Parts: sequence; C-alpha cells; structure tokens
Amino acid sequence: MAGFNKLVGSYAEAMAGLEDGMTVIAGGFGLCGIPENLIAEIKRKGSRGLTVVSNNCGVDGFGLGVLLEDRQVAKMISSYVGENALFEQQLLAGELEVELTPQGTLAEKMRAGGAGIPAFFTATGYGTPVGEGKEVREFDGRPYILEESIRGDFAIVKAWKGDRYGNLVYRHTAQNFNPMAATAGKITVVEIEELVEPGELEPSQIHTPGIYVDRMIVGSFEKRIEQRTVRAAN
Amino acid sequence: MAGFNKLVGSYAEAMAGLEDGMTVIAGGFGLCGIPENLIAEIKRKGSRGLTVVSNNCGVDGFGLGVLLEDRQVAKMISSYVGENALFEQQLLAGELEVELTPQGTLAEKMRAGGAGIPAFFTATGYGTPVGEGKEVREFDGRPYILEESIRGDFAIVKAWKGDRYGNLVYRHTAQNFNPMAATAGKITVVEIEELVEPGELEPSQIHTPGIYVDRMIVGSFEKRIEQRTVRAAN
Amino acid sequence: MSLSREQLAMRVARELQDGYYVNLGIGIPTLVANYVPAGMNVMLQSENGLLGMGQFPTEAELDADMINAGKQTVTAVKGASIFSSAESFAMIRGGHVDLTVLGAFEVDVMGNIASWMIPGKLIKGMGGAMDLVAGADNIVVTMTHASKHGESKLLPQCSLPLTGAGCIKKVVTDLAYVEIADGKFWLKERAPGISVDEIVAKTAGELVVPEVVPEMEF
Amino acid sequence: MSLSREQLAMRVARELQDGYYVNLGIGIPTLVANYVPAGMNVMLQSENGLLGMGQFPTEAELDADMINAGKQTVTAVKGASIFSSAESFAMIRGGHVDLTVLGAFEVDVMGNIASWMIPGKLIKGMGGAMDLVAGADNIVVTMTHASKHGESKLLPQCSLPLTGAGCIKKVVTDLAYVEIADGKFWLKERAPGISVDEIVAKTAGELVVPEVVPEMEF
Repeated sequence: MAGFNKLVGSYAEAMAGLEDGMTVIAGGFGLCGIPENLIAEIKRKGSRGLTVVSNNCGVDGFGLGVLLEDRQVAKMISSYVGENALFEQQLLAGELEVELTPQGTLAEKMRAGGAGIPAFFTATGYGTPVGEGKEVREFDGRPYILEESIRGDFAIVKAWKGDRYGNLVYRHTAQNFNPMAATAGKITVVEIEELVEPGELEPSQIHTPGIYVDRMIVGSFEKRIEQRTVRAAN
Repeated sequence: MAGFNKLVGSYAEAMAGLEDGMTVIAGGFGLCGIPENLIAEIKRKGSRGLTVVSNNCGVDGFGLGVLLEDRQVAKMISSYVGENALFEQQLLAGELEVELTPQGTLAEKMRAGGAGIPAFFTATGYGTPVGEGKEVREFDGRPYILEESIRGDFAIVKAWKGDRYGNLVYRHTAQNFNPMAATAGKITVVEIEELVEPGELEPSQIHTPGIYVDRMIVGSFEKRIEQRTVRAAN
Repeated sequence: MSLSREQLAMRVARELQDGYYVNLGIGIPTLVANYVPAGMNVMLQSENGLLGMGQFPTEAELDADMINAGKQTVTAVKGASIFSSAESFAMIRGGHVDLTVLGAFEVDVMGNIASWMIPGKLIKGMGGAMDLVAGADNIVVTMTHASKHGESKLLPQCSLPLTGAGCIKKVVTDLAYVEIADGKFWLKERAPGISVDEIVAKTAGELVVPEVVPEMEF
Repeated sequence: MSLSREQLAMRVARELQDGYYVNLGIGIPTLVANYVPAGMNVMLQSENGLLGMGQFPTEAELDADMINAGKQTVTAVKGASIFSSAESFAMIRGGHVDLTVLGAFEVDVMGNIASWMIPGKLIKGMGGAMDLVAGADNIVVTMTHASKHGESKLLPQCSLPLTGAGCIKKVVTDLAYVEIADGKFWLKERAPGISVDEIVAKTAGELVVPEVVPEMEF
C-alpha cells in the first residue's frame, strides 16, 4: 500500500519543513523514550525561536538540552525543568521563556489537542499560580479551572517497534508522553528501534495507530540513564 | 496479594449493592462486547428506575433489551437505539426517557468521568438539537459546545482475558466502550472469558489496569451476532 | 439518466486519493469501497474502533467480536489497528480522517446537514454522524437530489433538525455534483443525460450555474 | 525525640491498608515502601506510567526504558501494568489512587499545601505534584514540623505559592501527627518524648489539643 508507507530515507527528510518559530511537541520523560536523533537533527538544522512542548528539557548536552546550546528554544512548556544548568542560566538571563504546566495537565493538553477538544476543566492547579487568570467553574460544588489544549506544527516521537504504515508499539515506560505527542502534531515524525512487517503487530495491541504518523525512520539510540539505581543480585 | 484479588464467587456478589434508581454504565457496541451475564443478573435482581448509559440498548430479548421487559430502565443515555421494538413502544408511551448523545461525545464523557475532567468543549453537536441549552464558546474562530462528563454508581464491563488483580485485555472490536466504562464506575464490575495468572499479560499491553476494577467474575458468553455478513470462501 | 447507486458510489470514489484514511457511512457510502481506483490504496475507518476494515469474513473466519459500525461481521486488513471508542473518536474528532462519506436527508447553502432525525417518526439516534461531520474537513454527502415526491433536498435552509452546522462542502446526488461555498450551491458536474434545467428545477437553494457544466463520465 | 526519617516513613506506613494503590513522592515518602506491614499488600503507582513498581534492578536487569517518576531505574512486580502519561494521570486525577504521600514546604489550617516553588530561587517546576494533590482524596503530607531556624511549617496561611488548595487532611511531622478539618489543625499524636508544649510552640496555625495526646509507638 504505497500511499501508506511512512518511511523516509534520512533525518533531514524526517524533519523537512521545520521552520523558525514553530511549535514542536516532543515525547519522552526525562531521558527515557526521547527521540534522540530527531532532536539532534533539529540541532543540526539550526531552526531557531522554537516553542518546545515536552515534560522535561533533557540534561546539559543530551536530549532537548542540546537545543539550548545554540539558543534554538524561545519557549519551553514543561512540568519539570530542574536537571539542566544551561536552562537555568538562559532562564535567568531572560533568553528563555518557560510555561510550567502540571504534568497531568500537560499530558491531557496534548491528548485533547489531538482529539479535537480545544479546552477542558480540571481541578489541578486551582488556587495556585497555574490557575491565575484562568476561568474557574464549579461542578458538583468543587472548583475547576479551564485549560486549553496544545497542538504542534511538528510532533517528534520515539517508539520501539513500528510497521511502515506507522503503527507503533512503545517499550516499557518509554511510552510516557509519546502516544499523546503522536496525535498532536500537524506533522508527526517518529523514530523507531525496529521495523516490522505490517501484520506482525497484533491489531488490538498497537499503541499508536498509523493514522497519526506522517513520517517514520529507523534509528539507533544511546538511551542514556539519568538516575542509575541498582541493587545487589541475591 | 490478597488485597488485590478482585475475583468474586457469584453474579449475585458481583452486582451486590445495586439499588433502584442508580446509574449503570455498560460497555459494548451493539451486541458486541456486552457484559451478557451481568445484564442478566440485573434482570434477575429486579432493580428498577435505573439510568443506563450505553451506546445502544441491545435488541428485543438480548443484551440490555432484557431490562426493558420488566420496565427496569427509567432513562437511557445512548447514541443509537434503533434496533429495539420494545424500546420504541416504551419511549412512545412515555415510560422511558432517552438522552441521545453523539457516539464520540458519549465515549469522551465516560473517559472524562473516569479521568477527573468534569466537562470539555467539543465541536460535535454545535448548531444541532444536541447543542441546545449548552454553553457555546469559540476557540480559534470555531464554535464549540460544553459537555459534562458521566460517572456511574456501577460500571459493567466485558473483557477477554484478565488476571485476578483486574488487569484486562479486550478481544478485537469487543473493546469498544469497555475501557472507558471501566474507568467511570464508582464500582466497576468485569466479566471475563479467561482467567490468567498475574504476569501472563505483558504489562505494556494491558488495556485496562486493575486499579479501575473492583470485582471480576469468569463467565461464558453467547456472543450473539446482530448482522451476520459473510462472503463465499475463494 | 439519473445515477444508479453504483454510479453514485463510483462518482464519490473519484474524491479518494492514495493513502487516504476514509470513513464510509451506512448504505451507498459503503459501496464506495468497491470502486477504489486500481493502484490506489485507502484504509477504511470504522468508528466502533477499527482502522483497516477488510471484506466480510468467510464462514470459517466469522467472529462475533469482529464487527464494523454497521454491526456487520467484518475482517481486518494486514496492518489494521483496533482500539477503544474514545480513541476512535479522538481520530475522527481530531481531524485525522481524510475523507468522510455519508448520506443525508437535506443539505443547505450554508453547508448545514440534516441526516438523523425526522420529528414525529421514531428517533433512532445520531450514532457517530454528528462526530463525523464535526470532525472532518473533507466530507462528501451522497443522496438523491429530490425526494420521491419531487421535493428538493438542496435547500436554502434545512427544515429538519441538523446533524452539523456549516460543515458540508461537497454533495454528490443522482443528478449532479454540487459544491457549497459562500452561502450558495455551485453546480460542477451533471449526471449523463441530465439537463441543467432539471437540476435547477430540483434545487431549492440558490444555485450558481457556470456556462459549461461538464457531464460525468463512467 | 523528634522522629527520624525512617520513623516518619514508619508512621506514614500506618495509613496503608491492604489492597491500596499508593503514589509515593520523592524523598521520605519513597521510604514508606520499606515499612509496609507484614501480610499487607500495596501496589505502587509511578506517575510516568507504571502501576506495580518493584525494587531497583540488578545490574543484569538494568534497562533504560524502565524508570520511575524520579527517573530512577526500577523493575515491575508481577501483575504490573505500564501505560501512557495521559492514562497515568487519568488514574491520578480521576481519584483512583487510594493514598498519596508527599513532602511539603508548608501546609495551613485550610488544607492548602505549598511544596513546589520558592520565589527568588530557581523554579524547577511542579511535575505531577499539583495533579496528585488535586486528584487524591487521601493525602498524607510528611515534613519537618518547623524549619531549621525554628519557623513553623504549619501555618494559619501558606506564605509560598500553593501546590493545591484545600486538599490536605493529614500531616505527619517529626513532632506530631496532625489532622486538618474545619479550618484548624487537630493534634492527634505526638512523637515519643515530645511535649505538647513544644508542638504548640512550633505550630503557627490554630491547633486544637485534646486532653490526652497519645504518644506514637515504634
């Protein structure tokens, strides 16, 4: 099915069309399940003034952190950005804007963006700085705030296995934000570890149906560990 | 792990606590993936004045249709109720109230109910009878209506495989509304086809994590087909 | 002569493009699947939670757990995916389906569509139709141009309760292919042997007629 | 003597019940997992998408794709499930987690909590804390009763930006177990050897003291 073949030949092709000032939604939690090579391609490409939507901003020198080195990011929308000295420096210098968003609200904003829901009410953040300036409404006697959804010009996603139609499966907790990110990009680009034939993935066990995927490439991954914690073998 | 064993010994135990006037959310689409025996137990039990939330209301004599025979249903919240003569008769006689809800809005209302989202905006139904009396708001120049979520006193769900912790997998298109229903019941009761040991289901391939499930029972199912369409074998 | 059901489906099928994800409503829209041009691939979405709907099963393949939105037993193509109703409508409502084809009772010059309810008759419900018309950017309505009694279904304003407001841009009837824009119908093609006069006579809403109206070819 | 970190965790662990799904925050809350009473089973939820978090991996089990919300490598217990962040927070925000334990900078008599931001210092972000306190019905805050400089952390009104409003009912400090209701703190238990006077002196918000304040036993 030629029309459904999402595979592209190079990372340059994968990120073709990314322009300065665009919004990029990225999957991943910490350094787990991040689209390492798509991020590297954005660095190579040198796009600037980006708004990046991701739970975290990587660490110094790895993950989304590398986009800070050449000041490519104008704004981050994240729930936690505490692992990154360069981030702190640019934030304090006023070179970087940050919109802190509760983690669950961030996940739901991406999902809503992909699902045609422009806004939803949530109790999260009511009465806190996150709720300031947002509409408050009571349901069943409890106050909630109105949060708007997020869509990206691009979404960059890391999956484990994929077929050429773009059907995806994630591995362990590397799933995290990736499925929602995949739905919320005008152009969704995925890098996978392993290409399988259509039909190899059990249809009811596909995490992301191919309809959400525009481009796909097979990559190899460093998978750096942020907090290496081990116990002695018995 | 004793505290996590969701298995109960009988259908009576599975539906214990269901009272007249309660709201029951049911999984299933048409007759596919419906909790046949839990429905039968509600009929046996004779609870009345129920509000039933389900995409359809079964057919005469099967599925939720059996709850109409003794007039147990006061109100149906559904997207399509066209397969049922008794339903029509009770509706026209004013014995049954029906709240027609677009199918996607119904699915989202259940999901939102389970996810702590009391209301969301959707384009579906704007400018139609469904939108009458509902708040309209523009986002990005397009009008949307505000829809409130649904929770049930009980949710009744049909799954394929389950372990005793309540982790569930659905089979083919019998998934449909079941995963959302499972999240939206104060008490969620599941009947399954096949009991497996904890650990047999791959963790990242579980459709419904056991946290949503309160009670589980292993049943046998008729699985009646509504529209039997076949082609000649080549 | 006015188009047959098969010709309606054939004409709608010309709106397909290679790689389209398509949702086909019940009735004539379902027939469109039979006229996908050779060498072109489309993937059918069924709103009960199936992307990549295949043909009907053989007796041996028959499975009560494998149905489409019309509650018919079906199969899945290689590369299909199966998911919940919430995920299915996230796809539909999020605008990820490339083309939606459905029937209607009426459409009007504002792009409104009425397709689900005739007051006084029993109300069966809208199923997924309201989600489909609200979520899709590219919708083709297919229906007869006028009722059996000759009453136009292309109206200045729909008389029946709406399924969706301002969402329809393309209508394939048994007499013509009509587009909707700027509060008017625009006549684009006529069925073989059907005169412009007949189309004009059977179109109650304002119809813009170009100098030349090409005839559909089959 | 004021409670040690381990004793804090032990006291919090008494709030566990068999069959509880529990989310433990970073720091002392994490230690609670070490004091689950014998014969009792709880399942740990980690908000990055894991229900049924197990112990740290051995070198042989180490897997970069298997981490917890603290970004530590972990394992999963038998019967665990793994899912997306949206599903994880649907669980949390939908009220399906039975107990949430987290640290704080301050709480006040209205049940407000401040735990994520100290203006003037770098703002790292709230992570999942706002979702956890808004979604849970049953939250235990654990922290020291007063700062190193002796300033009470149990206040008439939080001075720092809030994490959540009106959501905290139980506080375990190094000096006492305190409940919050009706706009007051209610002293329920004191740490071994800690006098009621000391607790009163270090509680800035209104504190209701019963005639007898039982001493915690370890």
